[in-house]
Amino acid sequence: MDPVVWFFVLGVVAGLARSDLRVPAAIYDLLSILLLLAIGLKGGVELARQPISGLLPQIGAVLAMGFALPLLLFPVARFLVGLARADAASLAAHYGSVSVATYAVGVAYLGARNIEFDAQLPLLLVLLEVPAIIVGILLARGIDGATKWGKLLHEIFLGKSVVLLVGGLAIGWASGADGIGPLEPLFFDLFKGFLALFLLEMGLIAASQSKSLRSRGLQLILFGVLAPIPLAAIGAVIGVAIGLSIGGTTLLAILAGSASYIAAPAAMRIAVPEANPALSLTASLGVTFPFNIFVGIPLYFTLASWLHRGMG
Amino acid sequence: MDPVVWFFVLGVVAGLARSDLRVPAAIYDLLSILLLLAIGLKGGVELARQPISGLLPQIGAVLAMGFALPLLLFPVARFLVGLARADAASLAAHYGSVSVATYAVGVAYLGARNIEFDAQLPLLLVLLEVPAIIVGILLARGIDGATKWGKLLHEIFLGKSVVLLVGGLAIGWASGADGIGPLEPLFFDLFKGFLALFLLEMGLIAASQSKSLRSRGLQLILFGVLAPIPLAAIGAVIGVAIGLSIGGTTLLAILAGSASYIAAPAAMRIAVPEANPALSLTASLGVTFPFNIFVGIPLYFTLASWLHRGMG
Amino acid sequence: MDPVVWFFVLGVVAGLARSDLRVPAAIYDLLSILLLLAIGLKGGVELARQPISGLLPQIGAVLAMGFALPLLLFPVARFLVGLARADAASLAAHYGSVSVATYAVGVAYLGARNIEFDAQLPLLLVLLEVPAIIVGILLARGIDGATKWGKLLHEIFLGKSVVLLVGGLAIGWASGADGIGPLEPLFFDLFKGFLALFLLEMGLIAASQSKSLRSRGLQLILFGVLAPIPLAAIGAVIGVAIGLSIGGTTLLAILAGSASYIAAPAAMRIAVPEANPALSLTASLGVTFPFNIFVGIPLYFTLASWLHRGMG
Amino acid sequence: MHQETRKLLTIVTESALETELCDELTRLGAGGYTVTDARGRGSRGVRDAGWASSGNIRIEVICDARVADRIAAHLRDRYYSDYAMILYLSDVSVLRPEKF
Amino acid sequence: MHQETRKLLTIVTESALETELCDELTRLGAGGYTVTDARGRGSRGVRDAGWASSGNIRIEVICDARVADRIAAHLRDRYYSDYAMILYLSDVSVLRPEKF
Amino acid sequence: MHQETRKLLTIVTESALETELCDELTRLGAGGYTVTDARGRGSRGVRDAGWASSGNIRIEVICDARVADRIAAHLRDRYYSDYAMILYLSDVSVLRPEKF
Ligand SMILES: Nc1ncnc2c1ncn2[C@@H]1O[C@H](COP(=O)(O)O)[C@@H](O)[C@H]1O
Ligand SMILES: Nc1ncnc2c1ncn2[C@@H]1O[C@H](COP(=O)(O)O)[C@@H](O)[C@H]1O
Ligand SMILES: Nc1ncnc2c1ncn2[C@@H]1O[C@H](COP(=O)(O)O)[C@@H](O)[C@H]1O
Ligand code: NA
Ligand code: NA
Ligand code: NA
Repeated sequence: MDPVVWFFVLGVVAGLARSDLRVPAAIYDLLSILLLLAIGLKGGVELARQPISGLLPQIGAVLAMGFALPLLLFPVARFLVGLARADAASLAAHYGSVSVATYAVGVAYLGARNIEFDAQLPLLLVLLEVPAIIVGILLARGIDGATKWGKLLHEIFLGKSVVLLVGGLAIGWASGADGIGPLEPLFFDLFKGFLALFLLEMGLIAASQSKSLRSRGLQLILFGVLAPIPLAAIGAVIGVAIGLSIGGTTLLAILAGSASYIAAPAAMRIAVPEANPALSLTASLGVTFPFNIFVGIPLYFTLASWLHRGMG
Repeated sequence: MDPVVWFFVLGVVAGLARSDLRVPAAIYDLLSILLLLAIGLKGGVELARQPISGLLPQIGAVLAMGFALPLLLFPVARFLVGLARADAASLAAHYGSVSVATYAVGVAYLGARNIEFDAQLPLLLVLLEVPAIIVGILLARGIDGATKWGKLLHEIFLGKSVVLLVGGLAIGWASGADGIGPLEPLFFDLFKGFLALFLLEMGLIAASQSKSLRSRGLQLILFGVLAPIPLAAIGAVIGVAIGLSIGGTTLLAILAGSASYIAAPAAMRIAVPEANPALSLTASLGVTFPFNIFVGIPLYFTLASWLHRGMG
Repeated sequence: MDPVVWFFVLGVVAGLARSDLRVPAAIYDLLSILLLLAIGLKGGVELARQPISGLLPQIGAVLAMGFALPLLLFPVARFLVGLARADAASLAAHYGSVSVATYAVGVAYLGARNIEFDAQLPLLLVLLEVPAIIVGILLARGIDGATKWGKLLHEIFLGKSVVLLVGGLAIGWASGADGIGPLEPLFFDLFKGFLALFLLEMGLIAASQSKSLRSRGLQLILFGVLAPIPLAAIGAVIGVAIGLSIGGTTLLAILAGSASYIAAPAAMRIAVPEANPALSLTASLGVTFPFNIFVGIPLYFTLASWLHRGMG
Repeated sequence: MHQETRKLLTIVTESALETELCDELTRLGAGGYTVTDARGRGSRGVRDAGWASSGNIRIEVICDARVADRIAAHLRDRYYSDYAMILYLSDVSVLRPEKF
Repeated sequence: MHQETRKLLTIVTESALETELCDELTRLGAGGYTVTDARGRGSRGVRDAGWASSGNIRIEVICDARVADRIAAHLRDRYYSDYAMILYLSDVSVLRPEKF
Repeated sequence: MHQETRKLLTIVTESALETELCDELTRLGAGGYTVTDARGRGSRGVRDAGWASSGNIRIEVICDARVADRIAAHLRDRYYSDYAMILYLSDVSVLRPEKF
């Protein structure tokens, strides 16, 4: 297992054992800023290396997936899991959107195996963050006059993760590999170390979710474990269809199979306040995130390799 | 443009667009501690390489400049800009003193062009921080009995930027290049990365100043854009006169043309409370800082090169 | 002198001069997390290189030392220093336990001299943290029914320093040198830089203890300076006896001669609230810590070398 | 010294609401407000500020009784059913009544 | 709006006691509490939050007089002699009395 | 339990004043004080604690009426005109009146 994943385990164990270990909120913020910028910068540098013509079809396909996933998830959450409308819509938004931390663990997983991935992945990551949240709000509220869309879209598009990813992409693209060179020690060389610390904190948070997990019963756990697999499969198929490499296909599957725990909760809390925030967050952070980093990522990689062999 | 400057742009854009991106205050503090120590350590190591005899005339000239600049600025602020006495004195103190962040961007600018600069620059930086603040207080209060100079001088000389710069210089000087070696990964290799993050935060802060900028009208903008140029010119001429290299001359011009936004505001708030703090800070941070990193630094470099060619 | 020690001096000077320099609490937490994990990881990687059979006798000897030292210290604190029972027990717990920061300076000291040390030292460090605290509580309270041992042992064993050291050891051991490779830039290359910042903060804290030092009089200073030497001598003799190298013997002496200022104060505050916390902390942080990094470490190294030569 | 009585309205709620609430307070006639970060427990469970969105804020507003009532009514209608929030009032003496 | 009076009990003490105190408050019948980080000076000297264990917390509990008395008595017996701690009470009006 | 009434004086002002103010409070006879970090809005605009010097502090002092008056008068004379500052008073019951 990748050592960064052990840090997650350490956090979970410390949290469940009620250790007094804490990562200060300011450090959590610093680490997420660094990871988001690093992912963006790396992507931007890669994008600058090659012509980006021919990217439009891929962008279209991925956006379409972003809008479609929550529509598939909503009926499952509403009728199979048996949630109220607002809660089902919120869960659909969380799982339709993406988790940057899961993506980062995926990047580390590929890196440890020396598997390259396509330059546009960080761009696709950004594209997948937003649509599901918009669809989720629509599912909960319908298209009534009461929703203040102006304010909401502002909130969503200018959320910190979108801003840092897009900003990093733009700076990396504008500066190129040479320009970014002096920034590499902080953003690239230390990436895995920062990810390890971040996962330690994620483990502590996931442990703190375990209490609400117990009170929610089995459905949520089942949903959190079972939903990622078909979602990731859809991501993998689309990845192959739009011509991504094995690495890229794996990452797109990871994105599709991951659930948001930053952007979606923040937006849903404001836009759909009647949805119970603990519900989606517990599933996303307490079940799906650990499932993905332990089981999902290797599985999606196998799937991507298998699909590629099938094509080749 | 240097990528670090793009981070400033990203911060400004995020701030103006009212994104929820924030850099926690603790991280701002960490970054400024790291940058100040790094500048000091680097300077100390360089100073240790060579005899420091012959530095005294340079120190004298630079100190004289530090006392003279605010005296030049005060009548301009008082009669051209039309400020009240306390406000004019405060503005003179801010612009007579220096901005370490601007200096750091200047160092990055020279580094990207492989231009060396003289070892004593960090020392001159420290020397320029304090005198203008003292003169500013004198301009505001006169030499009356009411000012508690003991407390004030303590405040000024033991302000965190002076302590860290002087401390870094001393440690670098005492330890030499070999001793500092194991500290290089943190303080030197990561310097530009930390500077990028710091400028991101500076951009957010500068954006938050834009509101007061709108309400202050044109004079402040004009002052903030026009004052740096003659100030930097004076710095450049003195730099050439005391025998600095092109790099050193550029940095002395940058120091002269930059305006303080840490030491001076803190000291003025205590010593000259009737001065409106938003006024000087808006000019310094909201106008002059961006002007210098976009326009000023290349300009001052051109000026320094030109003066050196004239001499050579 | 090692440059990291100069950072401690800078902190002390800034603190005594009442500079406004502060290291935010969140940064202090970050630095201690990084140092504890780094020490653990390093130890785990080293342990993984070699068979750990034959470690058991060493573990037994060191544990015995951990239980014995506070028993030696208690009568000294009670009758020579003249403290009340609770205060004497608390002081015994502090000095019987260990200081990770002192250990880290010791590691840096050996590193600068290219002296290797045995892989199991971080493990021995963890083993020494806990026993003295338990003995200290027993000395203060006896074995009465009122002490809630369950809660106390939980507090002690799941304190953040034990969790991070043990967690780091386990991750390093499970991942081995290759697996940890990508984490090295953060945890190993930056170690000395982080230690320097940490010592800066420790200097500020030590300076803030100086006030209570003045009011406690001479005994505490004498105890803080004189106790470490025989303690370290015991550590050195045991180190030689259990077959540690010169480096390992030096570090065991350092551990024995150092006094806890994180785990012990936290546990004592809860378990023995009638003990005056300022008393032990002042001695540990204000006297013994500086004594050890300036005088103790070189002394214990000399002692270890001398003992080894005597054996050889 | 001349003193007058005003209402001190204290609100404890989720930190996600800070921007929105502060805008509303101003619109409803408060001359100012003071915010501190907090954590706590209530009928909606523990809010321990362990990370980003899980903390509370504590807002204080000094104002006259009329504005206090207006704010309280607004918060009740808009937030009570969906957000962790408590609200309480007390009397305080202020020195510069014209400010509040 | 319907309002009722409750007690606001404020405790300032060492931050090391947070977990323990909060558990006890719940056990003694408080329906909730709010905690903020603080620093200060008192009879046990300056507590400046300069690092880990040297800070204070400020806990607020809204409850009825009976619970307030019970909590105050418990704190007095258990903590007053050994810890830096102060405690004071005031009256506040609450809007949803059933919550407290 | 025996309780007595004291004044609770709350000050919200610029964080740059912390050291100076705390020294003065002690000099003016306060037996202690409690400080928390804050942000806010008032007649001098928004103070959002976005960085170093732009935040507020909130200071609480429990003392008798005489000391409260003395502190209030001092703050009015020395700071009101030049600094962002508000100040308000209320009555609280304390358990150990000898402490305050
Ligand atoms: N009885 C109480 N006393 C003090 N603070 C409370 C009380 N009840 C709730 N709170 C605070 O108000 C927040 C929201 O309360 P609730 O809506 O009851 O969950 C909690 O997280 C606490 O910080
Ligand atoms: N008179 C006072 N007014 C406000 N806060 C106080 C007062 N006395 C003590 N405190 C606070 O209560 C804490 C503990 O007080 P003590 O037990 O007196 O040391 C101090 O650190 C202060 O934060
Ligand atoms: N009406 C108010 N209610 C609560 N806090 C206030 C009020 N007015 C001002 N403040 C606080 O006091 C600080 C200074 O106020 P001012 O001097 O009016 O700018 C503000 O930044 C707020 O934190
Ligand atoms: Na997804
Ligand atoms: Na200048
Ligand atoms: Na020891």
